[in-house]
Amino acid sequence: MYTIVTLATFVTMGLALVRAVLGPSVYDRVLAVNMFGTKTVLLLSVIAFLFGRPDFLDLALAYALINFIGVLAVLEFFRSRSLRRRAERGATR
Amino acid sequence: MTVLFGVFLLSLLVITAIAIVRTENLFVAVMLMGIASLLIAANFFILDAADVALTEAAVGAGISTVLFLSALALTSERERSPTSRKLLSFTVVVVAALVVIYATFDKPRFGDPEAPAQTHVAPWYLEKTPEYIDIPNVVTAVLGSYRAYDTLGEVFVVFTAGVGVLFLLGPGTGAAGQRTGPTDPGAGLRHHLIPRVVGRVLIPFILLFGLYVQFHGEYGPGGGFQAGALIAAAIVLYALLEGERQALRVLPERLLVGLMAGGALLYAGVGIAGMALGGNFLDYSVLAGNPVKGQQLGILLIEAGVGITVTGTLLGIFHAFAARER
Amino acid sequence: MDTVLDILSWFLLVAGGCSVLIGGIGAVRMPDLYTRMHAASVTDSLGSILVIVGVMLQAGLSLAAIKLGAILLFLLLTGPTASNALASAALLAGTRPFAELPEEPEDAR
Amino acid sequence: MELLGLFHYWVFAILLMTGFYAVIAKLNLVKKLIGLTLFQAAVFLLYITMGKVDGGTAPIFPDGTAAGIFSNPLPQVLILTAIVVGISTTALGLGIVVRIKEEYGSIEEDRIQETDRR
Repeated sequence: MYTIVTLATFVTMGLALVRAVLGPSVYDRVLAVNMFGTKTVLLLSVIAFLFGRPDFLDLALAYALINFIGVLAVLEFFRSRSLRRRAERGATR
Repeated sequence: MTVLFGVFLLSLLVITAIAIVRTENLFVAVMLMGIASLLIAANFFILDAADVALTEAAVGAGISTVLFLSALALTSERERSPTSRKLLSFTVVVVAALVVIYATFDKPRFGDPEAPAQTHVAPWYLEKTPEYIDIPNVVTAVLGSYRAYDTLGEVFVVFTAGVGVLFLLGPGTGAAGQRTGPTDPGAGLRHHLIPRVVGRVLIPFILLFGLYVQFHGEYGPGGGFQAGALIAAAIVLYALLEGERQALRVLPERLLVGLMAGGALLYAGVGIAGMALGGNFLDYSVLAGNPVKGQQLGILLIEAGVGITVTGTLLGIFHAFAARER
Repeated sequence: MDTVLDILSWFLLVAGGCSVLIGGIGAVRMPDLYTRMHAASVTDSLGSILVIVGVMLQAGLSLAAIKLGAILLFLLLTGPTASNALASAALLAGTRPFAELPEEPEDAR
Repeated sequence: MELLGLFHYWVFAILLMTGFYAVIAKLNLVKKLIGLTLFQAAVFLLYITMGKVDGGTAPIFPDGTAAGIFSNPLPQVLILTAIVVGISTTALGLGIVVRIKEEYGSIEEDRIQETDRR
C-alpha cells in the first residue's frame, strides 16, 4: 500500500520536474521547486515506514521546517532586484 | 524495490543535471540545483544513509540556495558569453564518460555484501561499537571517535573557508559601502505580513529541532554538522524576515567569529585534555573513570564543537555576502 | 478494530496518492501560472493531509505519530504561505491572470 | 538485473561528466561553480552507493545491539563531513567570484582575460 503512494509521489515529482524545466516564467520554476519539496517530505515519511525504520522521520521533519527558507530567499531576491532596478533607473534619469 | 526506486530518482537527477548545464539563466540553474539537492537527499535516504541525507537536507534546502542567490544578486543573472569550444569539450566529456562507464564493469554489483569495501574495517566498526562506545549510531561513533582526526581536519577546513570568505568580502575590502542607494535592501521582508508571521512561528521550532539533532546525534540521525546547518538556517530565516541588520544586532559579527574559532578550539581542546590526562591526542577513554563513559563524553563535547563552528562559519559567510548588497 | 483502522488508512493513502498525482498533472497541464499554482497547492495540502493521516493510523500511538503530526502541522503552515508569497510576488511583478476579463479597468489590483 | 546493479555507477559517470562539461565549456564563473557542485554531488553518490549492502538498513542500531545487516558506516562519515566542507568551499569560490566582478566588472572568463591583456 505504501508502494502505491510512493509511486504516485514519484510520478508527481517527475511532473514537477517537467514544470521546472519547461518554465516558462521564473515563478513557475519556484512553484515547481516548492511542490517538489512538499512531495519529498511525503516521500520520505512514507518510505520511512516502507523500510520499517519510523525513527528516521527526522529527515522529513527537517524538510518540512526549512523548505520554506528557500521560497523566502527567492522572494527577498526578487524584492532587492526590483529595488536595485528602480534605483538604477532613477540614477540614469 | 530499492534498486527500482533508486533508478527512478537517479534518472530524474540526470535530467535535472542536464537542464542545469543547458540553461543560460543562472537563477533557473539555482532553482534546479534546489531540486537536485532534494533528489540527492532522497537517494541517500534510500541507500541507507540517514545521517548523510539529513546533512544534505539541512545544507541544501536553505543555506545553499541563499548563498547562490546572494552571489547572483551581486554579479549577474545571465550568462553573457556563448559556450566556448563546444565540440571539443563535448568530445572530451563523452570520451571520459565512456572510459568511466567501461571501468564500472569491473566494479562489484550494487549492494554486494562481499564487495571489498564491506569486508575490511566496516564489520569491525559495527561489531565493536557497542562494546567500546555503546551508542546506537555507528556513524556518530566513527565520526567522533574512531576517525576523530579526520573530523578535526574537516572542521578546520570549514573554519578556514569561513575566514577566507571574511577576508574576501569582509568590511573594508574593495568597493563595499560605496554603493549607497536611496533604498534599503537590508530591511528584509518586513512588509510581507503573512510570510513574516508564519516565519516567526517557525524560527523557535527550527532552533529546537537543531538542538534535538545536536544532542540526539548519538541515538538517531544527527550530530554537529547537521545541527550547525539547521541553527544557521533558523538565523538566516530571521535575517530574511527582519532584515539582515537586525540579525546582526542579535548576533554581532564579533560573536560569530568567536563561535567559528571557539568551536574548533573546543574540539582541539578535548584532544589536548586527553593528552593531559595521560592518553593519546583525541583519545577520550581517559576523560572519565569508565572508558566507555569517557568516549561518550568526548563525542558529546566534540560534536558540540563541530556544531558551534559550523553555525558560526555559515552565518559569517551569509552576513559577508548580505553586507555586500547594501 | 485493527482491520478497520487498516482499511481506513489504506483508503486514505490511496486517496492521498491520487490527490498528489492529480496535483502534479494539474501543475503541468494548466494554462497559466495562477491556475497551475491553484492545482499544485490545493492538492498539495489535501494530499499531505490524506497521506500523513493515513500513515499516522498505521503508526498507532507512538513517537512516530507525534513526529508525523508535527510534519503535517508545519507543512500546512508553510505550504499555503509559500503559495501566497509567490502569487503576490508574481502579481506585483506584473504577471496577469489568464482568465482576467478584458473590460476590467487596468488599475484594478 | 545484473546490469541494473551497475546503473548507479553509470549515473555517477554521467553526472560527473555533466558537471565537468560545465566547468570546462562554460565561460561564466558562477556556472563553473555550479558545475563543480554537480561534480561533487556525483562523488558523494558514488561513495554512498558503494556503502549499501543488500537487505541492510542504516547503521543505527534500533535496539542497541549489532544484530542484523547494516550498511557500511564509513563512506557515510566521509561524505557527511564532505557535504558541509563542500558548501563552505563553494561559498569561498562565490566570494572570489564576487570580488572578481567588483574588480573586472564581469564574471565571464573571456572578458576577464581581455581586460588582463590590456
